Amino acid sequence: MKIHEYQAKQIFADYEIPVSDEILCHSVKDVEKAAEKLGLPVVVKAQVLAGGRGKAGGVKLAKTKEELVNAANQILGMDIKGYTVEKVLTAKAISFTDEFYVGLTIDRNTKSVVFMASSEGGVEIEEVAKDNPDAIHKFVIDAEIGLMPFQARQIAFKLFDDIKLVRQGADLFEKLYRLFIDTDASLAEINPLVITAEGNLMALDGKMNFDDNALFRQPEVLEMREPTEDEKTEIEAKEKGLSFIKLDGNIGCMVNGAGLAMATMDIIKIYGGEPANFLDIGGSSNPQKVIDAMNLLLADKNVKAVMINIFGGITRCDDVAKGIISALEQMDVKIPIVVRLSGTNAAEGLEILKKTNLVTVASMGEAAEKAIEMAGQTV
Amino acid sequence: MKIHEYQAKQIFADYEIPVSDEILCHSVKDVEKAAEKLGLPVVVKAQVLAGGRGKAGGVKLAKTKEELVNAANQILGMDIKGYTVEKVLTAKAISFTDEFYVGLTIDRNTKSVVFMASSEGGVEIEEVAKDNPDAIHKFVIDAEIGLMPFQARQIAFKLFDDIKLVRQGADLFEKLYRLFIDTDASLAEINPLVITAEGNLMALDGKMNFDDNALFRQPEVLEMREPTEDEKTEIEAKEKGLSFIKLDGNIGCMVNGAGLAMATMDIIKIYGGEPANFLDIGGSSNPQKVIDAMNLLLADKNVKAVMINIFGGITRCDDVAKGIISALEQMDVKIPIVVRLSGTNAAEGLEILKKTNLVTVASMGEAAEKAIEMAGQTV
Amino acid sequence: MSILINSDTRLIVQGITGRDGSFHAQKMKEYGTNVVGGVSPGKAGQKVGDIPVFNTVKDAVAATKANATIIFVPPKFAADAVYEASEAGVELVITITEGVPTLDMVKLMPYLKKNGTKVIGPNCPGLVTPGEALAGILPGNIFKKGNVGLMSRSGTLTYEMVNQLTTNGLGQSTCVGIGGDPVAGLYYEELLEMFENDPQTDAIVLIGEIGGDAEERAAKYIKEKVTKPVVAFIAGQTAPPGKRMGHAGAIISSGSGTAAEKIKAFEEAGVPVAKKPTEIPVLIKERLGK
Amino acid sequence: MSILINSDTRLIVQGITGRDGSFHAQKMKEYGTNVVGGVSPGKAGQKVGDIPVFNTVKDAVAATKANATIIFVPPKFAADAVYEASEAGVELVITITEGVPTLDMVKLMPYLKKNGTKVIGPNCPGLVTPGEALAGILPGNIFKKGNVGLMSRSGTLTYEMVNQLTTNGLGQSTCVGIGGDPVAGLYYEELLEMFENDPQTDAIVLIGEIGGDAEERAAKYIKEKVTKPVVAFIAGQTAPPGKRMGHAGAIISSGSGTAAEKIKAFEEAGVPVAKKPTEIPVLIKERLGK
Repeated sequence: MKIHEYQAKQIFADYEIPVSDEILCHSVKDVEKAAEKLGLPVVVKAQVLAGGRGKAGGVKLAKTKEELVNAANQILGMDIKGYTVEKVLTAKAISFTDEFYVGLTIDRNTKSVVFMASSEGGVEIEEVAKDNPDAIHKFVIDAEIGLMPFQARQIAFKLFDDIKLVRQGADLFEKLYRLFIDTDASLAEINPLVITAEGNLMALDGKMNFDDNALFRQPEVLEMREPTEDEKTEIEAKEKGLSFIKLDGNIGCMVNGAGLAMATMDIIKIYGGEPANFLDIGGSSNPQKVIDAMNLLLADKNVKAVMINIFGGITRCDDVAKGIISALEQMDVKIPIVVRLSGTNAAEGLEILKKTNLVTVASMGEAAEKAIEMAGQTV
Repeated sequence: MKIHEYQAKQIFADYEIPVSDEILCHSVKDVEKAAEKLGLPVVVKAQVLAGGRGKAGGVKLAKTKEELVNAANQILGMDIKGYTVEKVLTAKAISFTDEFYVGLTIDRNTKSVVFMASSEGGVEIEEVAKDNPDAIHKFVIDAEIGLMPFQARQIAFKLFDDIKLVRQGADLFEKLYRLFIDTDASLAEINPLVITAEGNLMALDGKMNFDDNALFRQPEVLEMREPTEDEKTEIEAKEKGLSFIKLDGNIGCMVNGAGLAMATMDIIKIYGGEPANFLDIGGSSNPQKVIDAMNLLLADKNVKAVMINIFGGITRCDDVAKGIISALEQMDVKIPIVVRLSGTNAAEGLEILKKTNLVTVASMGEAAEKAIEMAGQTV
Repeated sequence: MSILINSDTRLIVQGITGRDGSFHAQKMKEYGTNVVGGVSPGKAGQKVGDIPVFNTVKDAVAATKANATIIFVPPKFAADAVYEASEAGVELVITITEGVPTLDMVKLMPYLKKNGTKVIGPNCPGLVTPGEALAGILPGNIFKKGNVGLMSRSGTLTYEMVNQLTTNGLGQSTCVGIGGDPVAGLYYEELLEMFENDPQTDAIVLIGEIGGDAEERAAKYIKEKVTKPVVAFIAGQTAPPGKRMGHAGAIISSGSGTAAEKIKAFEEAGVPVAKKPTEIPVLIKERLGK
Repeated sequence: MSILINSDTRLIVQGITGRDGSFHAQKMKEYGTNVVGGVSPGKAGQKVGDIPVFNTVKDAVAATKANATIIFVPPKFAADAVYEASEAGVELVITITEGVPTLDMVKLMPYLKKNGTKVIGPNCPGLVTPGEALAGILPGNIFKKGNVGLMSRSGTLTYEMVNQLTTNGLGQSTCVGIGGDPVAGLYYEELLEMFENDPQTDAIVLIGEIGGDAEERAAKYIKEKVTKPVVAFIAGQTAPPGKRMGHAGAIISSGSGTAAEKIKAFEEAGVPVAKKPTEIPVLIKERLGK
């Protein structure tokens, strides 16, 4: 789960990490009021859940009232990577002397939380990682003891010479680690972390992602969720135990398991078709899930054929078959459905489906071919 | 540091461990009011920082108003092991079916926190430990992961058969562990933990001690401190970096290091004298400390001679010597002082003391003999 | 021979009285796995089928000498269940549970290392040594004893692949589903080492997917240490980018986790990558000179 | 020979720019200890005497190849300093600091074990291998090279005892102050084992005090494993009971920590207990047949 910059910085502020004075605004009027309160110059920043906002012109410095109104007008309503800007953050402009990058994430390789720090702040960190990987210092944190003060100091010494800044930095890093753990984050970045003209550290921009698996114990994080329309569908799906991502093709897919679902999409493409979605009905068998999944698929008007690809393990094929029949009884399905069942209770499942006029096939490849063929025939 | 039962149970309640309804009282009138509020029967319990209160008659059940007034009158003002009872806890009497003991402490041997649980609750646990040690289950807790839910459940299964009680117990044990760690406790006991007539767990009595070394980071614990007069002197001493315990003899001792201080007391006794105190001036050299220590010693009117026994390490003998001279300049000392200096800068220290008329000797034994002899001559 | 489990494995089932736990306990037993007990707090003395149930893993291990466990408890309690198994001295812990918080796994890892506990999963289908033992939710009937070792990050895709092997006459030594979560127990490198040292295994199938850099690391390991033939498949070659992948993940992995990069890494290590599942048996047969 | 430290020890001082740190760094150097560096955050590049100062232990170890450290930082920061030393790979950590919270030490212990770090203290005077190295706050001039090993829970009482030995012609192999805190690093048993295996050591002096059951455990260990003569002293034989001792402590130790119990345990193990410090050299000479 992703949140906006203003939300990440609110969490930083809750943990006493210094951030600039700033006000969230929904209109040009809001921006004008905010600038009056904060005093010019201010920075107006688009709040969207996508990267590359700076390059897209979503961040503007305003020194005069005129510049301010122009900036607000330009940014509000702007499109950034498919997201419409509906709110901006108006922040007091800060003079600074140096920019740094610090971030925490989970490293699959060492199976631990890793702290990253770089003097190359204020730019896209992926670029730094590619062009000058040695400029990023990485520190593996022992999960049982956490980020110890000495380690926070070691990191700070990589960035700062002045002992006053080392101490400020170490303290800030400990807070960043604490909030990362407390909120079950999967990413917490400050970029840039600056030294202000007054010689203190401040987080000028922030970014946080969270572990979806842990949201059940993070009600405050969950409250910050602001999904787009597509994401709303994905979230609703998730609440029903389904993992769903909408795509642009015309073959609706219903598969059990993420890997098989991806392989199903791949094979549809290999045979010349276009999947309409990624849909994983997950690892536990339950007829209701199949009904929910069918409803989800059929809600997309682009879908011209459905390919159901089930390899039973924990999911029992007979449950899936029952679910398909229940779903068909409850809805008026006009498009063709190709079903492939293998694995646990596949024989029983196929037996159940015999009573219907669904197309049943033996392999993934066949199912894909058949679904593409039938989608082409559907008006 | 020790606290009263009512304070320990307040901490328990803060962590949502069930305790009985109870009111702290300072007078018979208070007790009557409390009983009116709680409803009879109630238990009146002396609040003193000493064990064995039950045997001493400091806990009484009152079923009628008459019994209540009698109990309050008897307990308030009572002497228990040298402590005068100034307050009592009036608690709603609870019907229960079973009593258990649970406690957390630090085990020097395994260098970890240990959870103890026993079905032999409601009695002196030291007696159980002596007579039936197998009745006490001990669980060593891995400090890096804490008390895990599965381990709390393992403990609960040792005490309870009913899964409802196992779950209640495991939950309660996790809370007890959390409060132990959060408050830097050195002991947290519930004895008895009972199963009420309604079938739920409740902490009927509680006891907590805290690590003196950690009080600097436990302001809320520190606020609960209620020292006796003697302890006040000890605490004042501690604030000056001195470790002081008052005793009943007439030889005032000033020593650096707890072990040497104890050995000094031992040797005074071996030579037939009686130490007036234990006084360790600690490990860092600082003339002011010696002045404070001298003031502390001379405040005790029983002291007829002072034995200063310093073996310099981190404490420098010349600093001690300077401190003695400063102290003597500031106060009118009428009793004899025997000084023994050895170790770091002993020569320099003895040189400084040459200018005074203090008795200086070469060994502990001599110092003790001389101090005893001179104390006998002092009026 | 085989790796990790065989006919000597003494398996217990944590969460045996739940819907999935009881169903699969019996399926595993039917397959021939030596399922010696189950754990469900407060249910000691009961039986699931003829499998005895215990209150704690400690009790179960004391009574049954279990050396492996499979976990079916809900995500909220899964990490605790792994701790419990590790603390009780169980050597191999298979965690089926899906949806375990990542930081729970991160916090577990040092403890498991300290205790020398091997973990597979979470969010995995388990593993099978055909003809000897099945510890997981995999459909037993698709497996066949043989000389191909298989490891996979995904669940049902594994079944698909095994099915391809079996129907083409290629039996398996052991098939391991390592799970799809960011932080998991045994991974490609450890399993490659085990298969390399297993006399029964003559060829290895590695099934990967997009995201992370585990495949790249596996390719490096194969190049340096593995002498047996390996063939691979990568799921998600056509998947849209940017889902479930934060910036920092990409930084850490020094790559973006795309299928193209993974395929390149494998090809550089001399590992052919199948485009369709049906190509896997063909590639294996080529390598084994059949 | 000797135990723990000798002329090959390369010592750094954590907290070297503080009052006590700088004083004792120079005292240790004067004694002949190979003090190779010091640590004080923000003071890198400075010198204390001619000892170079570094910002972190890692930097100090990289520059000096230090294998031991002595800690003089305030109690609040002491545990962090031990972690830092352990993480930097320092083998022996001597913690002089008094007043370290007990739970800080408890939390440290598993980490130290994992890293194989040896710790002495906290709240200890350090240790001396006479004529080779002094790592601590002990007054160097009272020691004399010889064949008696000494270990003690108390600080200045150790000096008293060493003084007794030296003035009576008994030199020492190594003298270790293990510290008086409830939870500390190396304790009697580990040191007894080291002295037993040290060819230079012919007899051992053990100085205990009231509280806890470390002396009882040491007595048991001596009875079972130590062949060299051991003599003991217990401080606090006349101390009033009940100070600093909770109920549960007594339960855990299955005893009340009194001097009488400790003396009984030693006597049952064939270890004579001196009543006065002056008796120690007499007992040692008897045992060594002098």
